[in-house]
Parts: sequence; C-alpha cells; structure tokens
Amino acid sequence: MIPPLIVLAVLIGGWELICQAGWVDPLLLPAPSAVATSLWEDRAILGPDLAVTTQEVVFGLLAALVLGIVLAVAMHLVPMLDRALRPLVVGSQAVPIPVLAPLIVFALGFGLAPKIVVVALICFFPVVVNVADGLRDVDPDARRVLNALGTSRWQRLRFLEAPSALPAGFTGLRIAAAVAVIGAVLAETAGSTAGLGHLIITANAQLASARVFAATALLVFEAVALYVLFSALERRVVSWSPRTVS
Amino acid sequence: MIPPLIVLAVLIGGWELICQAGWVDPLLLPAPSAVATSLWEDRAILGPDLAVTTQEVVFGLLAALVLGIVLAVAMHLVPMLDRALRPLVVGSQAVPIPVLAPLIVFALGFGLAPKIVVVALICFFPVVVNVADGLRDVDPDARRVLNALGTSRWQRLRFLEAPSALPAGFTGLRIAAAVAVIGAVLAETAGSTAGLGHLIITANAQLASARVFAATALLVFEAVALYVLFSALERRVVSWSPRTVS
Amino acid sequence: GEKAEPTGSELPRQEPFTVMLDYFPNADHAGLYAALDAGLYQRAGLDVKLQAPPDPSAPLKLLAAGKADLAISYTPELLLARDSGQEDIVSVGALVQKPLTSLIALPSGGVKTAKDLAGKNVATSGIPYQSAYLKTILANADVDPTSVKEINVGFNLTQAMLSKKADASLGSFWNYEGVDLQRRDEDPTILRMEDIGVPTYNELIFVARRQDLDEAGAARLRRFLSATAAGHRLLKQNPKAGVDALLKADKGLDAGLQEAAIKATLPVFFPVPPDPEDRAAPTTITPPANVKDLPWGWQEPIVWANYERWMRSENLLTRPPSEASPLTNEFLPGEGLAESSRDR
Amino acid sequence: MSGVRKAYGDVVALDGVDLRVAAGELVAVVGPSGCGKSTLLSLVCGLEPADAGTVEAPAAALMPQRDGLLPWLSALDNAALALRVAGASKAAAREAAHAHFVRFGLEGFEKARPATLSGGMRQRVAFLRTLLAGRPLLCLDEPFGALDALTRTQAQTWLAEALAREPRTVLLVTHDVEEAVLLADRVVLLSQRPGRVVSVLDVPLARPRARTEQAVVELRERALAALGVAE
Amino acid sequence: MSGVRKAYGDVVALDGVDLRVAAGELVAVVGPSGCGKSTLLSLVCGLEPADAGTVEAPAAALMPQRDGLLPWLSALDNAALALRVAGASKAAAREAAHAHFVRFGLEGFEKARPATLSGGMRQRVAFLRTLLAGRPLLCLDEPFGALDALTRTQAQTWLAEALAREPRTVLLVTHDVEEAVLLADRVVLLSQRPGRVVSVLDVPLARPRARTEQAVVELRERALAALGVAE
Ligand SMILES: Nc1ncnc2c1ncn2[C@@H]1O[C@H](COP(=O)(O)OP(=O)(O)OP(=O)(O)O)[C@@H](O)[C@H]1O
Ligand SMILES: Nc1ncnc2c1ncn2[C@@H]1O[C@H](COP(=O)(O)OP(=O)(O)OP(=O)(O)O)[C@@H](O)[C@H]1O
Ligand SMILES: [Mg+2]
Ligand SMILES: [Mg+2]
Repeated sequence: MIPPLIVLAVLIGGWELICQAGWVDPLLLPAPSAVATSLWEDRAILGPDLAVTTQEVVFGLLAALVLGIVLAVAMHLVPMLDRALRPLVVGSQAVPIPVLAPLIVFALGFGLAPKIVVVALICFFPVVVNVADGLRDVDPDARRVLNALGTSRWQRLRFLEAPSALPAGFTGLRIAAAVAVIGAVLAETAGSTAGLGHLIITANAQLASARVFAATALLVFEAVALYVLFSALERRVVSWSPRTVS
Repeated sequence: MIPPLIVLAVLIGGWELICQAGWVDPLLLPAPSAVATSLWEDRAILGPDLAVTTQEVVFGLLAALVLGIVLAVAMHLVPMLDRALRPLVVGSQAVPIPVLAPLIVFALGFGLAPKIVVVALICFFPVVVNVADGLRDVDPDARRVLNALGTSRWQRLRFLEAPSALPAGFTGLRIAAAVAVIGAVLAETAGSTAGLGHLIITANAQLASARVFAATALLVFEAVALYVLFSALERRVVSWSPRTVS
Repeated sequence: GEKAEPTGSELPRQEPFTVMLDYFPNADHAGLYAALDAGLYQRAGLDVKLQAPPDPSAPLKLLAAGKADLAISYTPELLLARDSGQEDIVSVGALVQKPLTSLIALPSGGVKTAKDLAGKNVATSGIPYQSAYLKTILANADVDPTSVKEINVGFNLTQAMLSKKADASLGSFWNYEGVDLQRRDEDPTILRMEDIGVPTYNELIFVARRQDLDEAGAARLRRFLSATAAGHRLLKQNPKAGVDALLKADKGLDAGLQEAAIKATLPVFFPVPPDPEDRAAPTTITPPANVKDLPWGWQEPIVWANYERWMRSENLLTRPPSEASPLTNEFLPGEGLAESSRDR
Repeated sequence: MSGVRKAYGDVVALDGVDLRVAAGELVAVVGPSGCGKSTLLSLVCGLEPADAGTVEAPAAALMPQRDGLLPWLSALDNAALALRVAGASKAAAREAAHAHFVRFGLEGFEKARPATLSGGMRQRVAFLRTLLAGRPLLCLDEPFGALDALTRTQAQTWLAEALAREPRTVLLVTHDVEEAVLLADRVVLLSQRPGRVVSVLDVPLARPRARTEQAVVELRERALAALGVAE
Repeated sequence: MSGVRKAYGDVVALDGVDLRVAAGELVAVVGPSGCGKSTLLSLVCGLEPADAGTVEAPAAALMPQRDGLLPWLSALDNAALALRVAGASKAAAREAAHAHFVRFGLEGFEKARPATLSGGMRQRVAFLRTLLAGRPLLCLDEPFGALDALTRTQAQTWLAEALAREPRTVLLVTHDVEEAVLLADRVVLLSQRPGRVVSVLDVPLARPRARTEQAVVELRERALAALGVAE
C-alpha cells in the first residue's frame, strides 16, 4: 500500500508546486488543491455522474466479458471461424467513435444500451485476443492424455483448454477493466446527458478545468479500483500459476 | 485466405443491399459501392493522409513497445516499483484525450510528437500488462536450474524470464497494433492538419459520408495489416510455443 | 421539469416530438428549455424530447434517417447536406439569426483586428467552411494568406490560445467562449464573422424533412415553432427562467455563465431590421418590409442566397443549385397560412 | 499394427514395425532411448497418424512419459480425471479415486496441487488416473521410472492384481528390462532408431514372479544381451 | 548440513538430517518416493531456506528431476546454457557442448527443440548441461531415471570418467540402489517421510565396478533390505 501512496504524494506535490509557481495557466492545468476543492464542492454533481458512468462500465464490461469469451471459444473450436472473424474483430478496433456513434444511435437510440455497446466494443478485444491465445497454450502432454481418452471437443475445452486459458484470460480482463472507463467516457461524448464523460465535455466547454480534473480523478480511481478488483479475483482463481505463486 | 474473404463479401453484399433498399439514409450509412468510388476518386486525398497516419502509428507503436517493455521489465525486477507505478499505469488509461490534449499541446505543440505520445499512451498498456504477466509465468524447474547456477538477476531475465514472456508479449503487441490506429485517429482529432483522423473530421463536417467511410476502411485495413504482420512475426519468433506449433 | 400545470383534462393529446440539438444543451437552447419548462410544448400537444447528438454533424444524419422530427443544425451544414443529395431536408426556422462563430484572440496573441493576423498562428477546428471563413477574412483585410498559419486544434480552441501555441482562434462562439473569457477577465478580442467580411447567415437553424411535413406533420411543426417562439419571449422577459430550465437539464452547467451567455445572445434570437449601412447586410429585403411583422424564426432568403453564393465561390458546394429552396418560412408563427410559400 | 513407419522430418522414429497384441495380454516394449517407444504409444492411442502401415487399436488410456498432470487440479481430481471425462459426477469420481490413495502412499495429499508433489508422487497420481480410466487398453510410458524400489514393487504388485481382477490389454514401455520380464507376457525389443522389432521374448512364467527367480534372471540377461548391453 | 528440518505446511519433508560430504566425494542419496530427496538437493543448492539447522555448500549445479530444459532453446543451446551463464560466448559454449553430443547419442539433434526430443534424450541434455556447468558440486536428481540399460551404462561410465579427469563433489539422488552402489563412495539411505538418515553405507570398492561383481550385488541387497524391500 505504501509505495503507490508515496509516488502519488510526490506526484501531486510536484504538480501543486508547478501550479503555485505559475508556470502553467490554471485553465490548462489546475492545481491539485483546486481539483480537491472541486471534488468536494461539486460532489452533488460528480456523485450522480460517477454512478451513471459506473453503471455503463459495469454492464459494458460484463457484456465484453461474455462476448469476448464466447467469441474466443467459438473461434478456438472452429478454426475456420477464427480465420473468418479475426480480421473483423481486429478491424472493429479501428473504427472511430464519431463514425460509429450515429449508427449506434440510429440502431439503439440514446439510452444506456449504446453506451454499453461502446464500452463492450472497446473492452472485448483484449479479452478475445488473450483468451484465444490462452486456449492454445496448452501443455502438450496433458493434451495427449485427454486426446487418448477419446474426449469430446467440449470435454477438452472444459477440462483442459479453458483452465489453461485462465491466466491469459485474466490478463485480458485486467486490460479490459482498465480501458472500460475510458470506453464509457467515449460513449458519453457521443451523445448523453449524464455521466463523467458528459460532465467533462460540458465543464471543458465552460473552461471549468478544476471540475474537469476532478472528474478525471474519479475516472482514474475507478479504473484502478476495477483493475485491483480483478487482480484480487485472479489471485484467488488462478492460484496454481507461477505468476501468483511466486 | 478464403474464409475472411467470404465473410467480407457477404458482409459487404448485405450492406449494399440494405443501402440499395433504402432502409438507411446514405448520409448515415453510405453504400459500399459509394465508399469504393470514394476510395478511388479521393485517392489523391486519402493517400497522403494514410501516409501521415501510418507514420504516427509506426512511431507510436515503436515508442509503446520500447516504453512498455522497459517499464514491464523494471516493474518485474523491482517489485516495489511495480507496486508504486502500476496504479499510475492503469490510471493513465482512464484519462480522456480531451483532458490530456491541451496539456500535450501545451508541452509539445502540434507536430508529430504529440501524436506519437497519444498513440504510445494507448498502446503501451496492453504491452506492459502482458509482458509483466509473461515475465512471471516461468517454468519453476527451469527457474530452479538457473537459480542453482547462481545466475545474476540480469541473467535470469535474459535467459529465462524474457523468453518465457515472449508469447504473452506478442499477445500484448498484437492488441497494441490493432488499437494503435485508433490512437492515431484520437490524436489527430485533438488537433492536426493531416491524417485520416483529420480527414474524417473534415469530411464529417462536410457530411461527406462516403469519404468518411473510405477513410475508415483504410484505418480498418491498416489495423488488420499490422495485426497480421505481428502474428507472422510471432510465428517466426515464438516457434516453440504450443500456440504456434499446434 | 414538471411545474404546476393545468390538470390533465385540460391538456390536449400529447404527440411525441423529438428535437435533435446541435450540441449538448447550452445557452443557445435556453428558449427551448424555457418553453419546455413552462409547459408550452405540453400545452401545444407536444411531448417534446430535446436530445443531444453524438457529434455536431450527426443531427442532420439522424434526421435524414428519420430518427428525429426536427434537428438543430447550422446553415453551412444544411447546404452541404443538400449538396450531397439530401434535397429533402429544409430549414424551417432560424434559432439564431446571426453568425456566432467568431475570431477570438487573447491579448498575448496581439490580434486586435483582422489585419493583425499577418504572420500569426490561427487555431481552427478543422471544419472546411471555417477555413474558408479565414481565407475570406484575410482577403478582406488584405493580409497575405501565406503568412498566416492555420492549425487545426480540434476542440481545444481556447486551450490552444491559453498555451500560447496559437495567437487567435476561429470557430468558437462569441456568445459562449467569448462571454466566458470576458467573465474571466481574460480581455479577449472578439471579431464577428459578419463584421470582418464573411457574408452573414443564420448560425443555428431548425431543419425538417419535407416528407414529414404532411398535414399532420406541418401542424405539429407549427405548434412546435409557435411554442418555441413563446419560449423565447419568456426568455426575453426573464433570462433567469432559461437558466433554471437549462440547469434542470444539466446540473453541470455554470449558472452565471449561462445567464451571461443568454443575455448576450438575446438580440440574435430575434429577427432584427437590417442596417442599411452594414456591408454584409442584404441590399434588399423580402416583404414584409415592415420589420415589426417579421415573425420569430424568420429566415431572410436574400441572406441565404448570398451565403450560398459565397460557399459556391469557395468550392464548398459542388453540385448545381437545386430547384427546391433550402429554406421555408411557411411554418413560422403567423406565416404560411395565407400564402403557401413566401420564399419562392 | 503392421508395417508401421513414422518419421518426424528427417528423423525416422519407427520403421516397419509389426506388432500384434492379444486381448488381455501385457506386452512390454523395451528399447534404447530415442528408438521410438513413446512414438509407438502415440500411434496406438491414435494421437498421430502413421506415415505408412496400419494401426488398429481399441480405446486406450495413455500415461505419458511426463505425467501430463493438470496443474490446476488437486492430486485427487487429477487421479479422478478420467472418471470425470467418462461422465462420473465430481463426488463419485473423487470417491473412486480416493479409495486407492492410501495404497499408493498418497494419503494426506488429496488436495495437493501437482506442483507440490514429489516426482514419484506425481507419477503415481498419473498412473492411478490411467488405470481408473477403465479402458480396454492401457498404454503406460515408463510408469514407474521415478519410483524407488519399494514403491515400485508396490505399484507393480498393484498393477498385477488389478489386471488379475479385471483383465486389460497393456502396452508397457519401460527401460527396465527386469520390470518387463517381471510383468509382461511378452517382451518386444526394439532396435536403435529407426525402431524395428529386433526380437520378441515370450515370458511363459507363472505369477507372481520374483526378481530373483532363476527364469526371470535368465530372461533378463537374454534381453539385455539382445539390446547389446555388455555383461 | 546438520540438524536440517524442512516442512511445507503440515508436510514435514526432512527432519533432523545430518550429512557431511567431503570434497571430491560422490554420495548417493536413496530413499522412498516423497521422503524429501529432491527437497534435500534444493536446500543444498540454496534454492530454499531450511526451517531449522544449517546448510553449507559450495556453488552447485542442479539437475532437477523434471529436466527443466528451456523450450525455446535447441538441444545444443540447452546443453550449453550453463556455459553461457558462466560468461562463454555463444559460439564457444556451443562448441564445448557439441563435443559431447556424439558420445551421448544426441548427434543430429543439435538443433532440435526439447519438445521434439524423447524423454531419455531430454534427460541426457539436462545431464550434459549440469556437468558442463563446471561447478565444484553437482546435485543430480534422478539423472538416469528415463534411460534404458544401455544408454544408462554409457552415461554412468561417462560420469565416472569425467569425475576421474576432473574431480567434483557429487550428490546423486536415485531410486536405483544398484546405480547408487555402482557409482557412489557412500550411499545415504533415507527413511520414509519425514526423511531422516537411516544408515550410511560405505562403498570401498575400486572402479570401474561391474553390475555383477559380488560385492556390488551384496551391497545392493543390504541397501534394499535397509529400505525394507522384501527379497
Ligand atoms: N513431435 C516430434 N517431433 C519431432 N521429432 C520427434 C517428435 N516426437 C519424437 N520425435 C523423435 O522421434 C524419435 C523417437 O522418439 P520417442 O519419444 O518415441 O523415443 P523413445 O523410444 O520414447 O525414447 P525414450 O526412451 O528416450 O523416451 C526421437 O529421435 C525423437 O527426437
Ligand atoms: N513446493 C512444495 N510445496 C509443498 N510441498 C512440497 C513442495 N515440494 C515438496 N513438497 C513435499 O515434500 C515432500 C518431499 O518431496 P520431495 O520432492 O523432496 O520428495 P523426493 O524424495 O524427491 O521424492 P521422489 O523420489 O518421489 O522424487 C513431499 O511430500 C512433497 O509433497
Ligand atoms: Mg519415450
Ligand atoms: Mg524427487
């Protein structure tokens, strides 16, 4: 717990100094003290927006998880599907939100659904890639044992490949958790009336930089919290792996 | 090669049908034929912008690769550093570009540098996480052999941990390659005079949807090409792993 | 935002009516929110939904795709859309009569007039017609265009000036960013487009699809515009009402800034008599010549024609002019009932 | 299996191997390291196709040379894996496997992950897993290679008993000629790579056999001689 | 090493083990599976701390029970690994390792990845790697467990020769009592877990020793008896 706090303290201290010294216009970079003040004073605004964003993140992440795993498994089971879909999956990551947003709005309107879609679109990719890679990183001897037993494809997946993929899957999940937050922000910039991303845009347009940074601080905190949560889950679930043992 | 082409053909065919049937307004979703026409007719505009974006992507990706590996190795070698920096690394992924952009512009102006920074910021994360995880997924027996030989920390890294981390590292690299393109677009939306992201903004403002989609098609193509490139590299480099053998 | 309203039995049947805003709710929309908050739409039998768009170019796309009954957009944007084949969409009223887009500079930039732009960096947001504004402004001020560096900074116009990477910016609104900077004592120089050589135009307009304007659609639109006009009259009497209504929609808005912006914008929410001395003003005005009779939302066809000609001269429009007019005033309050189409 | 040939690139692992194993027979395969014994089992288990010749075999359970235990399962669950795969419930499979844990000196290690087991313990778990699979054919690749004399004798005895109770066909790869002679009905001797059948020794002795029995010692020496091990 | 105790949770692997090995001596450690032999080597190599007692040992090279080959290196590079680690150039290390490849029946497999090697070949590569480390102390954990009689005899001979040329201290864990008697100066017999030293047999025989020598057979039987293997 201590090292990150020290780093944080040093970082914030230096930042405050830079701002106090007047090297940067406070409209560009507000002092941490101003951000802290905004965190407190604007809590009535920040709180509900944080709740909205968190909701988008949680649902989006869940959707990404399910979608990512299902897709990775399907691609793993049917190599043809892998070859057919992987370019699409990769390509999906290169479509800019401004291009996509009107289409998503057209299809889904303005509620929670389009936000979940955007978050899921951004998060499912590291999950798919890591899980698909993990499913193939199987101990050849264990594979031989199960193959010799005449196991069904499904059994090999269940008893061998799925557990083998867990560590890599968690790597992907942690990446997804960290980027889910920014996904929600992107989704909100594409038309929304609430959420921290929305707040940042309106605050930015009003040059309320302390509030912008206060919202950003919450986003950062949320990303770190999610990452830590999934790390903890990983330590429990993947207890056999050298990465958690050593 | 065949399955992705079939899927692509079906997809584009369906899309064309939907557009021809007039279900969607061409402003919202231009027909593939219109996009193809734009690809051809606007090639004098698209070409140079593609070159600019590619340059940003390549340099940003290289920077992310170096930064990501150095950081992951440093965090691996000094656990204290890991604990201190990981929250920052994770948190860095939650800072929205609109918040960051003014600061980057303030520090770096409008040239190539800020784009490289943004691309690198987005791409280094999957590299760090995957490499750091990979460095720990080491065969315990091999570790014992090297430990017993009284190897230095550096030697263990070089002979044992670094090669062990290669497969996971390539997973991260492929993810990074796929998202690098969108990183460049994001960077360009925060201020630029060229590049496909810039083109998309201007074309969008002119409601030139076909051109927007033509630029998007190039982005998608570039992401897929980079991914395929790194996959091929991986097959050569990580030739011992079950993921590439089987 | 429900106030104490007439009881349900007195209300007409509510028809859903979706309006796609041009941007997140802000002072420009104060009249609409005031009308909404005062129950004017409800009384007009409209269940109005004011919807922020995914991005400023999306409202026309979503309107064309039938996802809204009405969209708020920009004159150049509409003309571009029509140029790309969307001849079915038409401007049915002006929300803001004048350009809001302006050339803004901070004292550090050393730009007081358009002439001072020589040798400077100008930040724009990369929208082609705004780049064309800059060209026109420079030509108008006899400044060598090659001496001016245009840098596209996306959404960071003000920040680019604050970080001293740009000496001036073209693209922010005088009634919003301009007012904000003034309130912060940044002492901005604000030059409005129509004052420095760009033909005047209606910055924000209401756009509809002609195909939606059958008898029932037209009736709905008339009721909407009439209620919106009333909302703006409310706003004129009491700008605070607009602030309260806006803040109900978005608590993140700064009440002081919104009020100042609304007050600054009030004059351009309503049609004003053209100043004969104004170079940018149309030389003639279509009847009714009596300015008092100009209804709220009035669009001056000559202004539009001038602006369209300018766009064409800048190669922003490529297709030959269309048969169908890009605007109609026939759905404005008090208009169009007697004469079917005044603008033809 | 007849006329079987298998090559990996330039390396010919097996060349022209004919082998017929009767049901219920225990055939030991002995041969120099790298001569293709493990490859032979792979072919029999249908894990790889032969390059030439035909292989026919019933459903088999394989115990590979490097145990192939699943690191995320406990010792008990690893032993019970084949039962789970065959459709048994988790509880039933565990119970069935646990019945043998005391006998195999694995008591108290039911919940231990493979990584925390000793080399010999891992081997015993893998052996148990293979036997419990209940397949008509067992392919055992050096099943007792890491066991000390005592534990090995116990395991051998146990295998003999299990086979007596419930006859199975066994293909036993071992580098230990003595073990082959003690357990097998026939001993197949393979040549240096590419592996060919050099000779087949019948072991017509009654069971249980003792290490020191004259006939056992004699056969062992004959086999060793055939393999070229100098006296 | 004196009074050493090592426990993993509830499992006591070693308890009160005293062992003194003179420089240049070859001591074989024999004991039932799971009695803590591998653990003993870990402690000697300094891989884990003892819970009680003291361990003193010179720089060692370890050959673990499961070879621990690096899958990304060729057989040659795996064998040469210790040399590389000691600072040799890639070319020099390869050359040094290659000199032994023919002798070990690994010729032609220089470039093969461990995954394509047979079990016995892997073991030989690991053995080579350990010897080439040039450490004063060798800790060999079942170095020949996967080798057939012929290859094993060759490897044993080779080890004996290498030691004669360049004396080293060797701690040899084996489950094969015969091997222990053939190679060692002393044989340390460990009890069932928790491992304790049951007895130490001196092997005062001249080398080379033959498997069939009377003294060898006798010592072997004594050791087996001490371990409780019924005749
Ligand atoms: N997957 C593979 N790819 C390439 N070569 C292989 C593969 N598997 C085995 N070989 C080669 O085939 C030959 C026979 O290997 P096999 O494992 O069958 O030997 P073995 O008789 O089991 O030896 P040991 O007693 O040492 O285990 C060896 O030379 C080995 O290198
Ligand atoms: N890392 C570990 N964690 C927990 N328990 C362990 C660990 N390593 C060894 N043990 C336990 O310590 C005991 C001794 O193990 P060790 O590997 O030393 O036995 P061994 O004498 O080498 O046996 P074998 O001849 O079967 O290889 C075993 O019961 C084993 O389960
Ligand atoms: Mg083998
Ligand atoms: Mg051991």
